[in-house]
Amino acid sequence: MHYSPLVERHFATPCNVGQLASGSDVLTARAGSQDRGVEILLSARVEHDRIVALNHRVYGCPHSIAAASWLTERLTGATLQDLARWTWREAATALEVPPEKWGRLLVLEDAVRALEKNWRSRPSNHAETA
Amino acid sequence: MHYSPLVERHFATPCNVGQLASGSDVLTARAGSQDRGVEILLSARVEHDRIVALNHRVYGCPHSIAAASWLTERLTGATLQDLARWTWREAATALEVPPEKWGRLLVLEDAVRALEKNWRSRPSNHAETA
Amino acid sequence: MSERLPIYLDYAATTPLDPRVAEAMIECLHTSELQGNPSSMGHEYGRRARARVEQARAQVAAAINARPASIVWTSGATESNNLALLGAARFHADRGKHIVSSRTEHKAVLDALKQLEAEGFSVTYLKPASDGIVTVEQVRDALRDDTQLVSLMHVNNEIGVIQDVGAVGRLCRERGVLLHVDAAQSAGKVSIDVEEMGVDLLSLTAHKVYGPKGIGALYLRRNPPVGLRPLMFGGGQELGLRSGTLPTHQIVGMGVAFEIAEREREADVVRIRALRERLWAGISKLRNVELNGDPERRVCSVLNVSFHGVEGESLQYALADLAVSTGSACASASETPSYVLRALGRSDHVAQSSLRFSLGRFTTEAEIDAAIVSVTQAVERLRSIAPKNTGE
Amino acid sequence: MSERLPIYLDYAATTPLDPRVAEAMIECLHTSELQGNPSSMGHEYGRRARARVEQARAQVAAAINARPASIVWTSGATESNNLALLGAARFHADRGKHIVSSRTEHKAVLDALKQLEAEGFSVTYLKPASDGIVTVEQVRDALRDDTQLVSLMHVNNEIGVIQDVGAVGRLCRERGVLLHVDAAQSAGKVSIDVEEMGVDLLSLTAHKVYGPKGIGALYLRRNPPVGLRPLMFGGGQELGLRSGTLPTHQIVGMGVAFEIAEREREADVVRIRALRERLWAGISKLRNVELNGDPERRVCSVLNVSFHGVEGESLQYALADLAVSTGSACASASETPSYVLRALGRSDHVAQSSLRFSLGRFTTEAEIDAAIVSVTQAVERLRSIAPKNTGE
Ligand SMILES: Cc1ncc(COP(=O)(O)O)c(C=O)c1O
Ligand SMILES: Cc1ncc(COP(=O)(O)O)c(C=O)c1O
Repeated sequence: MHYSPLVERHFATPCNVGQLASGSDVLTARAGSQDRGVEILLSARVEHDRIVALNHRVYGCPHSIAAASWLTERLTGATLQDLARWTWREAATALEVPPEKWGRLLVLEDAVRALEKNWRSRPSNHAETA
Repeated sequence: MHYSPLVERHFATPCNVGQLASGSDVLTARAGSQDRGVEILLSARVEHDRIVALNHRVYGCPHSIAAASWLTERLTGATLQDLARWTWREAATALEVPPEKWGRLLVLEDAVRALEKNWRSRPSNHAETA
Repeated sequence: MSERLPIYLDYAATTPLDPRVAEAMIECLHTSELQGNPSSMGHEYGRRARARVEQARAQVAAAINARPASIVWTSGATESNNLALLGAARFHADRGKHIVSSRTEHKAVLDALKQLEAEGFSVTYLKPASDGIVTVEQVRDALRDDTQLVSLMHVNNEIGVIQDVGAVGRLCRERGVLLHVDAAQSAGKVSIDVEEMGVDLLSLTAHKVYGPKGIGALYLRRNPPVGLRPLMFGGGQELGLRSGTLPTHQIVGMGVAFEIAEREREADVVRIRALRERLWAGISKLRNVELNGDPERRVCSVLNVSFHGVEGESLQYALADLAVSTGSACASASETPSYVLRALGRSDHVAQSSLRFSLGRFTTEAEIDAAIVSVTQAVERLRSIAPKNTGE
Repeated sequence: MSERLPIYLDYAATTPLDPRVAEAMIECLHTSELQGNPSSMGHEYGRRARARVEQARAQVAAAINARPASIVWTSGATESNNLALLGAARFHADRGKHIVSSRTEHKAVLDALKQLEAEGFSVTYLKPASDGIVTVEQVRDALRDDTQLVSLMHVNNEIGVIQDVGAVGRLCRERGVLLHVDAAQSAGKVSIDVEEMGVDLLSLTAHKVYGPKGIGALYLRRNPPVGLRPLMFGGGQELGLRSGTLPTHQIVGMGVAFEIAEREREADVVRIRALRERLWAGISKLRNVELNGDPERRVCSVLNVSFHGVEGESLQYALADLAVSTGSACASASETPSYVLRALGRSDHVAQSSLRFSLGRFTTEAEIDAAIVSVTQAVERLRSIAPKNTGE
């Protein structure tokens, strides 16, 4: 199995590990399961229209672990629109993930979609999206 | 293939090699052929009732060569009766010839029998055998 | 490529050469008198090579209490297993076309049996209990009137459990069924006595016993003689059962390896078992780890552990400083979870999170202690970043 | 046991190791980093061993102008021949069950073909002319609609004649018939180009090319791919065509041996041919000696001579100071006259009185001159004691 330097770095020293204390400004999203081989938990603090902090927990292969870590850097500062635009292919390209592992990145995208959904459904959010 | 010390010695330095110049007192006998794998030529000088000289020529395997050489030592001084009594088994025992080679010794015995026959058929011989 | 080499804990995949074996082989490689063809009995070079070949045959035979004439040289246990199974089944097809084996056999047995199924044989694959053991009762119940052959491995290569081959041997004797035993993993670690075990065919290989790769042997009972159809035909070496020029240096290496392995077996076993117990004592301090295979009836050198809550590939990647295996060597090239652990009832996902640690003659206490630290750190780190199942 | 060792003139039976090959093998035997299982891709020990295996694959492939992916490691040419013939015939049985070969093939081909006959294939064994050559016309005439395979050796092991494999290859291409070539004796002596020769399957062995015994290779055309039924099943090494742990040191030895053999081939051939001609010049001074096999179309190293009027066993025994062969190594254990010479029309008795002198890389002029003296003395002595055909 080949691992790109970026995968190696994020696997060795993942960033933004953990879960933000729940609060009115904190969104969480979960996707996958250990039995499926990947499980991801995202928690984001939102201020105004942006993610100001994004944490993760992950169970999975080195590519999944690196992708989750990489994602939290990538989407810190993101708007709801950025989140909506994001797809797994970005991670596949950035981390040189081999095709046999793409399925695992879909789980990561599931988590992002779930986060987006929770964000839209926030009361404070209606005005903006109206 | 195993060769006994006696075979080794007779193969390395065979004795009584050659053919006696033909004469009234010289008997010869031939048996076998190259195609059959063994050919033996015996020539004996007879004085009174004994072989006083016995020469051989031989084509064959090491056991055959050694047996022919050994035979010329063994039967020098032999009488017609000794010749009649001689069988290949004597050579087989003395030279430790393995069974798969016994057939070749039968050719040697053929030569001895032929020599015996020639001896008996000598005119000078009738009186004695009568 | 890592600069410092990892700690080698993969002795069940293959062992490094014992220096004494290397020395004996190198003598053959350097001495031109020994480099004739052992079949060239017409001259001294051939006869001297042949003498070494026969000396080695006696060494291997002695290690399993067999007569030298019952040892056939092969290229390894894969060939021995194939020669035994394909050879006996095809030769004795008239006796019946049913074969009994188990689900946790090595691929060299399972794939040979698949081939026989394609040729019209039927095979019963016994499912071991969750401890990995196949009982003699299971074998008895599986025997049919048309059963001609039973094949059961002595020591399993992935989990190290030891099967009670002797009991199965007695059963097969009663029933007049041939017994083949794959002993690739037991040689040098568990006593092998083909007479006492009542084995008819037994597969051996040198490279699991500190001997060279690419040489093995098949024990073949000579009285009553067991008939075999050869896999390859030709010069008629090895009584026509296995043609091909005999590799003197390889055979000499196997002979010395087996001679040493048997002579030093008991001391080796005690030392290696202690190291393995030390390793397990350290690893089992982690929560949610599980030993695979019967804890008692196992070879001294193998420890197969499932780490719950840790993904297998990441665990192996995090343990780059340890040379361990996620299953049999051949399997570990692929991604698929071990079929042996599956047969024991483990889920794909648990099987996937399992590692085989296999120790050997050159393993040190320091290596074991370092391994414990690495495993502990890797498992704790990976668990610490995973979502808590009691999340939020 | 003789004190001084005889002069080795039996290179066609097996060659001593080239010291450079021994050195490369010994590095593998001494270096623990190279002693992992080449299938253990999960750790550095396995990956380093694998790298050496693939390097050797490239070396062997280069020597026959093939792609590395078309080389399958085996235990020697006996296995390669069996894998090629049994493997292809069984796999392609639907294409037809007729095979064309020759009477002077090595036993590893003839006995594999016998097995196929037992399995319902029919085989045409072409009889070479008295010079040992099988013509392309003979092959063409033998081809039938149901012919699936032709097997013809490149260089004969007993008489050294070279078959025109290229012409047969072109014919087989036209007719869509597979061609297998046993090249065990040609490697390192005659140029081998699988593309130019149009060969689909080609057998190689290391121990005739100053490499180790017990390792060989089968070249297998990859485009269009040639299907094969394996002889043995298991770990799935070598793309499933040949399971079993790869013996790194053996493979490395074969790689180096073939790399050297190809690089130094032309120089070796010139030197060895000159020595062989010197030997023949000396021996042919004796009356009634006859060269077996075509005097021109022959490999540089082999001289097979019939000595009329001299019994074979006695000749060999008298030549105890020469290590020569009365036929192929495997045969020379037995007493039976060479079936190759018989096929050339020699009588049992003449075949019996024939010797194969085979020279090699380490043969010296002094050895050849000593051999001439021994042969001359032995032949003259044995003839001198034989009955004169013009006796009395
Ligand atoms: C139990 C068992 N059988 C057979 C084999 C195959 O042996 P070899 O690699 O010598 O072909 C192995 C090792 O790979 C093994 O562990
Ligand atoms: C022409 C030929 N084919 C095949 C073989 C068999 O090769 P190996 O001894 O490597 O099995 C030999 C040598 O014995 C040979 O000369």
